[in-house]
Amino acid sequence: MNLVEIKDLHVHFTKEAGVLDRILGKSSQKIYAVDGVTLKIPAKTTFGLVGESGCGKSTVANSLLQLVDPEAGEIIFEGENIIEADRQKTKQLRRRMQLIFQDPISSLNPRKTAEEILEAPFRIHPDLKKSVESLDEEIDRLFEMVDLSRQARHKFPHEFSTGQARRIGIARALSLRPDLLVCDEPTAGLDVSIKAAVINLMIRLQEELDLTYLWISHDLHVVKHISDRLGVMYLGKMMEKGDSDVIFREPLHPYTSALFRSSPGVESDEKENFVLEGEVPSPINPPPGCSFHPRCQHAMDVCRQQEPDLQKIDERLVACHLYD
Amino acid sequence: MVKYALKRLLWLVPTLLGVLFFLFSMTYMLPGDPADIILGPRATPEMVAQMNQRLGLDQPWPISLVRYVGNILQGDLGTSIFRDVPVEHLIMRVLPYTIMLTLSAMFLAVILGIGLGIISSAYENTWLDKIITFMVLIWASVPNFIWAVLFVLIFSLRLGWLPVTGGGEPGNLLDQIYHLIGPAIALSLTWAGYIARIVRSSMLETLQEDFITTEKSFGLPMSLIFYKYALKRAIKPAIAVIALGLGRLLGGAVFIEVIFSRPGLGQLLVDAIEMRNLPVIRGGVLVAALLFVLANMLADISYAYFDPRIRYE
Amino acid sequence: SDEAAAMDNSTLRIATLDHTQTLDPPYLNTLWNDGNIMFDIFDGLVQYKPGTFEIEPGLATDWEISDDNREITFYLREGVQFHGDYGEFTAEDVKFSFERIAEDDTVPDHEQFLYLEEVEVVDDYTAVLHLEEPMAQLFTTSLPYNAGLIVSSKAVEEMGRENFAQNPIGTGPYKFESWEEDIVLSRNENYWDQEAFVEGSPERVVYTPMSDAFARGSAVQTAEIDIAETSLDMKDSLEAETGVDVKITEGRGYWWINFTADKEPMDDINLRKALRYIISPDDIIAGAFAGLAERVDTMLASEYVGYWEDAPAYDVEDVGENHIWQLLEEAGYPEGEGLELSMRTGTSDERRLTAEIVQDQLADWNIEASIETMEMGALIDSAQEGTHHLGVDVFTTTPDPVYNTQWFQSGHHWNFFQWGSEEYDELWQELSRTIAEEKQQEIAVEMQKILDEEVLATWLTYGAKVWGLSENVEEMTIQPDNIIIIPHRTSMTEF
Amino acid sequence: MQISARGLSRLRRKIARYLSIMKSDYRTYFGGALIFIFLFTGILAPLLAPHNPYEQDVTRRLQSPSRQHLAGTDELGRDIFSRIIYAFRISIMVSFGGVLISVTMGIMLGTAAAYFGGFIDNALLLLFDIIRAFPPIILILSLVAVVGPSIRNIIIILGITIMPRYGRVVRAETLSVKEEDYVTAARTIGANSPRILFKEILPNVFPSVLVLSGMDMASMIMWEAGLSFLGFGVQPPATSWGLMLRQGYDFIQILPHMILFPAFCISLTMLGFSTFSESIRRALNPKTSSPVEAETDEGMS
Amino acid sequence: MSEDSTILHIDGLSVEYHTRHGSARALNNITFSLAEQEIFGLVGESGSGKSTTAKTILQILPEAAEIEGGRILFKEEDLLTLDEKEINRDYRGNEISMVIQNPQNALNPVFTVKEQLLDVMKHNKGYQAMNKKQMTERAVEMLAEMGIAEAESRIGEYPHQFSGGMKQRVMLAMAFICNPSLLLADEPTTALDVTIEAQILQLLRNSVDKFNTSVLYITHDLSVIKEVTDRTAVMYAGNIVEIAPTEEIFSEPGHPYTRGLIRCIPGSSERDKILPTIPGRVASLTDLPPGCNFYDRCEHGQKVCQKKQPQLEQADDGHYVACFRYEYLSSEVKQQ
Ligand SMILES: Nc1ncnc2c1ncn2[C@@H]1O[C@H](COP(=O)(O)OP(=O)(O)OP(=O)(O)O)[C@@H](O)[C@H]1O
Ligand SMILES: Nc1ncnc2c1ncn2[C@@H]1O[C@H](COP(=O)(O)OP(=O)(O)OP(=O)(O)O)[C@@H](O)[C@H]1O
Ligand SMILES: [Mg+2]
Ligand SMILES: [Mg+2]
Ligand code: NI
Repeated sequence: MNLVEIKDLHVHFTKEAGVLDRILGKSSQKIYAVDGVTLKIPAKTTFGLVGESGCGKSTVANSLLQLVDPEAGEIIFEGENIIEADRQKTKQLRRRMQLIFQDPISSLNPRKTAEEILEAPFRIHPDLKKSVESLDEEIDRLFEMVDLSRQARHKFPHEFSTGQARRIGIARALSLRPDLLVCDEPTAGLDVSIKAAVINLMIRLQEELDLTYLWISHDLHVVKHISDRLGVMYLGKMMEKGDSDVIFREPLHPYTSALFRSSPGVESDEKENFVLEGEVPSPINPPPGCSFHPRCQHAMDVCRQQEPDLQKIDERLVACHLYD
Repeated sequence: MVKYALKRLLWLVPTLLGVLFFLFSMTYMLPGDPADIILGPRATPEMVAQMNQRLGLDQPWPISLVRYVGNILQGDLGTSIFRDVPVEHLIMRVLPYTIMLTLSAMFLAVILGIGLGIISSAYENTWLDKIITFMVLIWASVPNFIWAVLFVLIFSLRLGWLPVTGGGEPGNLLDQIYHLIGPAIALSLTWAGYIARIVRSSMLETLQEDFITTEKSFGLPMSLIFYKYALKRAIKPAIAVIALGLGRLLGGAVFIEVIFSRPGLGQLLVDAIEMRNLPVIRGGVLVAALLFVLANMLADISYAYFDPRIRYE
Repeated sequence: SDEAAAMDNSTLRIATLDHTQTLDPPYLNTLWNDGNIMFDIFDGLVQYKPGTFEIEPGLATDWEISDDNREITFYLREGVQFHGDYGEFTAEDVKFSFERIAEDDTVPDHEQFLYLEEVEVVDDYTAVLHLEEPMAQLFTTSLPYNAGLIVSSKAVEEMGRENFAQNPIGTGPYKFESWEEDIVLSRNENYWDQEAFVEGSPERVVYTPMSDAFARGSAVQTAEIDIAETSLDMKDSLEAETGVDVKITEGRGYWWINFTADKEPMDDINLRKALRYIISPDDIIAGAFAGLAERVDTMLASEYVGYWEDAPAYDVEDVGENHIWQLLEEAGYPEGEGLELSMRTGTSDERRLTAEIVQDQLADWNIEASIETMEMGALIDSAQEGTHHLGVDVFTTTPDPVYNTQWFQSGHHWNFFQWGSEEYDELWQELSRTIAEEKQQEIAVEMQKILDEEVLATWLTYGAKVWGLSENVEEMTIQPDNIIIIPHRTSMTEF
Repeated sequence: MQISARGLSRLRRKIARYLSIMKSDYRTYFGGALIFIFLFTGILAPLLAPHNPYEQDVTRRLQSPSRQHLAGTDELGRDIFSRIIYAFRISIMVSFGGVLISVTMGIMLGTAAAYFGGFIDNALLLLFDIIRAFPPIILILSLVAVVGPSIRNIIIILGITIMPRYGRVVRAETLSVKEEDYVTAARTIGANSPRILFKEILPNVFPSVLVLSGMDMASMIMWEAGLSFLGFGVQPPATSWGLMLRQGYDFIQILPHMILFPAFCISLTMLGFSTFSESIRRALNPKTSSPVEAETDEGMS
Repeated sequence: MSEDSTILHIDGLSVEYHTRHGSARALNNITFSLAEQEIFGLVGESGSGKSTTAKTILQILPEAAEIEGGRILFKEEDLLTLDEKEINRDYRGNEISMVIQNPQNALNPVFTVKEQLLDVMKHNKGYQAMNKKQMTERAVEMLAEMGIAEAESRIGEYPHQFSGGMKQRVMLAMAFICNPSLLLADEPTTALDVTIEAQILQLLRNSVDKFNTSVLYITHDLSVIKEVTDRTAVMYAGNIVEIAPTEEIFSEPGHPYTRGLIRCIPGSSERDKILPTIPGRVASLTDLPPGCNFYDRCEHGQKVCQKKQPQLEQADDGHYVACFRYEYLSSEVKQQ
């Protein structure tokens, strides 16, 4: 059963023009951060979301946690659309899904010790506090769970290494005993050995606590290692999605394959030096038709005019006119 | 850049309207019957009536507010309560002195402040640095009116090197400069100290930046890196302070003008406040506020000039 | 500065206390800032003899007063020229100068010619003032003071009044030159009274506004300024300087500690009597006036018509402490216990210090006094409403007793005593219609006796002024009203 | 409100951390000592003053410093030394009172502006800018002219005059802190707005406020002194350094000590506040490494 | 690797940082050489001393650093014996140029790209004869070559108007415009997207060919090493623990640390399997143990490792390893 389902999600940000800007004749601009994304995450599995910087991965995560208001679309959690949930409901829902932030240090209040940070959830949710015997022990347990020593309790965030700070973020998320953990680039900026340790930890936790992961990353090695299902995003849209193994074995969308080939060591067979030209266009004026066409080797006329739909090819969904 | 400046200008409109409203309401807020205070016991009812008309007290306040703002837009700040002299004449008479004082103090503060800041950052942790740092700390912590008093005591009265009064003979530039020395230095010291401290720490901070490593790695001469690349970047926080200082110095000039008995806006205002000369207070404060706002705007714009990133935000 | 002085050593530099506001005589605002300069530029028909309040001829060589005191004929000096090209002074100018004051009730000095009906021009050199009623102050203040100064009718009409006020044209010993920050005058070589100039009379006079007393004093010390009034406290510093001369003159306002007679418990005359003894002018003069002022035990000063020579002084030593304790007991405050008084004062140094001294004096008698220091506006308000038991007050005076005594009539807006007496009111009415000096004297003393009986104040002093004269000044003549007379023997040292 | 034992020990630890950083900074001792002297003298003025500061004796007026009157006497024969000591109290009141007012108002208005945004934000910004449009001393002078000089009025006016600094800083910091990940993190664990405001945002805004207020205490003392020097400030029989400066000014040549003592007090106190606030700034910056805690970097077991 | 083609030879170089908390030995007696036109990789975890090596070569270390010993022979000249003036005149921005670690902050934000490029060119010997206009033309040309579209107009812009990838292109342009014999590239692609990283790497490769430049390529990303370098040195806590042709590093890693690193890479092993990790943390540089720095974390450690510091020794042709247990380990590998 799907724990969570996102249906045709649109998130647009408006770059507000100030009062004075408007007098000066500048109107507000729309940023199409997420533009029609659909995905399903079965319980206890990991869904990997990849794409270049700025393609809207974090925005998907944030809308899932109701940190941004989507323009349109549905987010269905355990069969219930939660977009219009009221405050009380949101508060409860938030306990069921948690976010691990992209930047580990800045997601921790610099003026609080690790211990205080971990205590906060218990202060906010009194019933949670009632459910544990001793807050102190519970916090010890959490520290243990993420492989941190007790001495870490009294340290301030900046006194931790990136890997350790990441663990505190994870422990905080886990303290609420969520079902869904949204991991926004949880291994970014870590050295290989530490990265491996964090990945191991996450896999262990998933097994121990029956967690479901939405795993966002642009490190394809990691995603390949951990995810069951995979979604590839480009400029706010889903390009290709399906079983992770299937896509890694044979990417169909030109963007997916370009991405894989740019990433050294992912497609070890292809030794030719491949480079995807150009940069991601601005999400303020996305190109018409298929948003990837300006960088696509295979671009056809239809790509410039018509936006391709996701279609099922070889056990996965691809949005590309090549397969029409 | 132009757009940024324009934006700042537009925001000025409501700000200045607020300022005008405050000045206008002073008429109603000042305690006592203006006629009594201004005209004294000899006032006849006719004179009181005329006075009230002059102050706009004869009309309901919204009407006189409109009239007040209208007059100001036409450049008419009213006449001094003691008749006869239009306020703008009074102000124009003294304004050059204040501007000259403020600018020359600013000039001194900038030269001294930036100079000492650079020297002490270039010789970080040497004796020279320590001496400058201490000296500059003292400068910054002694209020300018105390400097002024000490200057008068020592340089004018004890040593007789500097004059104690006035702005110098009109038209005699040399004499005017001679009269400016004491006030300008007294006014500048506090700010010079402040600037020096900011420049020093900003300079040291900038020298730690990554791009300095780049510049070093390409073998650019240290003098070029220090005086061109680091300085322009490091001066940025100082620029804000410097231009802010223009406003501060304008305020400080009040004390300096009174102590050195120099003609000027501050002196005019203090006297007007003492004598309850409402139109002069209102006009003087308005001009001071205008200058101040202008200085602050200059600060923002020069800040933007030195930090190209601001323009696009 | 030194250079400038060396260049032109016949320039006399005088500091005014503040910016001059106007140079149009009847619009005078403050005597010290405006008046001083006006008297250099203009002449009146009559003037005070230097150093006194006695009248002597000015632009009028002679005058006759009709029996009913309502017609005064002036015979004018011939051949007197106005400054610039404004021609000869004639009776037309007298008519113009006085009637514009009498006809326009918004002129500040309108009262000075309140009963002037008309000025009749008999011929160029004869003018007759027709009065509706006799005016007591005509020769004490109206004519010799600023309202009586003669302006050039031609100049006022040509320039317009407002402009004239900044470019005055008169017949006086000095001509107006320029007015930037400083006001510059130069010697009128055609002055009708050449004898007024003596050797060393300055060629040019420069008035510089300097509102800070200390700065004025310092400027005299460095010879940047030649004549300036400074603060009382600076006297010692100045005297210690070589080359600087210090001159002390009496002030021209009466200072008193005001008893608000209708405010509990001040309505008890015994308490007021006790307070009058307790508050000692001697200490106040020593502390607040640097010991430089003279004690004056009544309202009017010795030079004035109406001076009460035998006014009693109230000192504790004369009656003994027991007397005071007894008065306090009769007022319901044995040992002074429980008596709490409020006192208002202003922000000037003298006022501030006076209040502090009074507070201290009262404390010796177990009376607690709180001081409230107020800005002028609030101060006047509270005095007019009588909100405080005590007040440190001062009124300026003119040589006219009618003017000086008017405030204490019943119900007068400026009657800070919050007290009234029909007898006093009637006496004042009579005084204002009396012209003969002896009679005026008699009535005014009578009025002061009433105030004394009613115990409304402790009169203190007329204050003092300290003048600093730089080494350039040889001699200075100053009027009793503290107007400096420039040509008349105020002369500069020759180099 | 009850503070749990644990909270207390945590607080102690935090303070210990700040202190340990400050301990290694000479400015702490220098500024701290000056401020200590300032507060100590002010509070214990009645014990420290050798004479009654209000007791007059005109026969002993204007004496030079002597063993009996360490700083001489003023024009009413009062002991200047005792008066200077009592004047510490005025400066304490002005500096702490004024800053307290502006800090409270600034925090309230600043957070309101950041929190509500839109019209309220613009209106409050406009208010701040209007106040800031005047050179401070000139605004202070005009306001004093309106309400009249008294200690209470001056404290309120000084408070209002510098309030926009706090309002703007608090607003800007709140806005930027609001965007920080840790605030979002607090939202994801279900914290409500007030909690976020008080627990996450304000504590991070407070340090800048604290540092600013240290500097402003110095400015307050300066402005009060300047105001009193011009005669618009504290009114007798109370006395302040600025007022003494004004009184002594006339005697500057023959009795220069009359201004030198108060001038010294003003300058040293300002020096104390500005150096101390600099050291606080350093300590409160969480990035400054504490020399004690940087020892071992134990970690994952 | 024939001796005469060596362009840079670093010999027994040691550097210490003196800080308030004691001295940190950031480089400990490291030795390696670079041949002409070679791309030499330097890889290691954060803090292992990679950037310090690069900075030492150009002698732009911060004041806290002190060179404790060693030689840096560049074209046979020992850079450490030259005085500051000579290095500045002849080497920095002439013979050697450098791209520093952080592209976001590597350019001065308050000067236009043109200004900064031109200043570098003015300092370079190759451009002494050119006037400003010619230099500008050359700079524009170079930018275009580095793949910046509309270089002519963009050269007048400020760094913040460029994206991260473009800033890195500008940095490369600045580096290559000096016509250096040696380029020190300190993590030039960290923090860039994979696609952009690929672009930059390709650009680097092409330019190296074109300008005949040797490159010291610093990174912590082993997969990048594999892509671009010819030979690689692995650093650990200030020591070089292994030097080998890049292919060999991956095919027959010698040092236990190198092996650990390679095994850690996710994706190389089977999905969902627990990744091998290197236990423990990098030793603190302030108090290093007397023996092998890696001893604490090494599964094969023996007594000797605890006592003595292993030196680099030739294991194979061109393959050097600093490990006492190398023989034993390599036989183990062969057994597998
Ligand atoms: N609060 C916001 N206001 C305005 N624009 C935003 C906001 N958040 C994100 N965006 C824009 O939306 C787009 C998608 O951003 P998002 O953070 O989701 O990208 P991402 O895929 O997570 O990128 P990265 O890998 O760099 O984290 C970007 O262009 C970004 O600039
Ligand atoms: N200025 C400095 N003062 C003191 N210690 C320093 C300084 N710079 C670097 N170090 C220390 O020297 C060691 C090596 O630093 P270096 O920057 O060379 O590492 P790196 O391998 O480049 O790491 P990274 O991958 O993080 O860039 C580190 O332990 C670091 O803490
Ligand atoms: Mg993201
Ligand atoms: Mg590095
Ligand atoms: Ni859409």
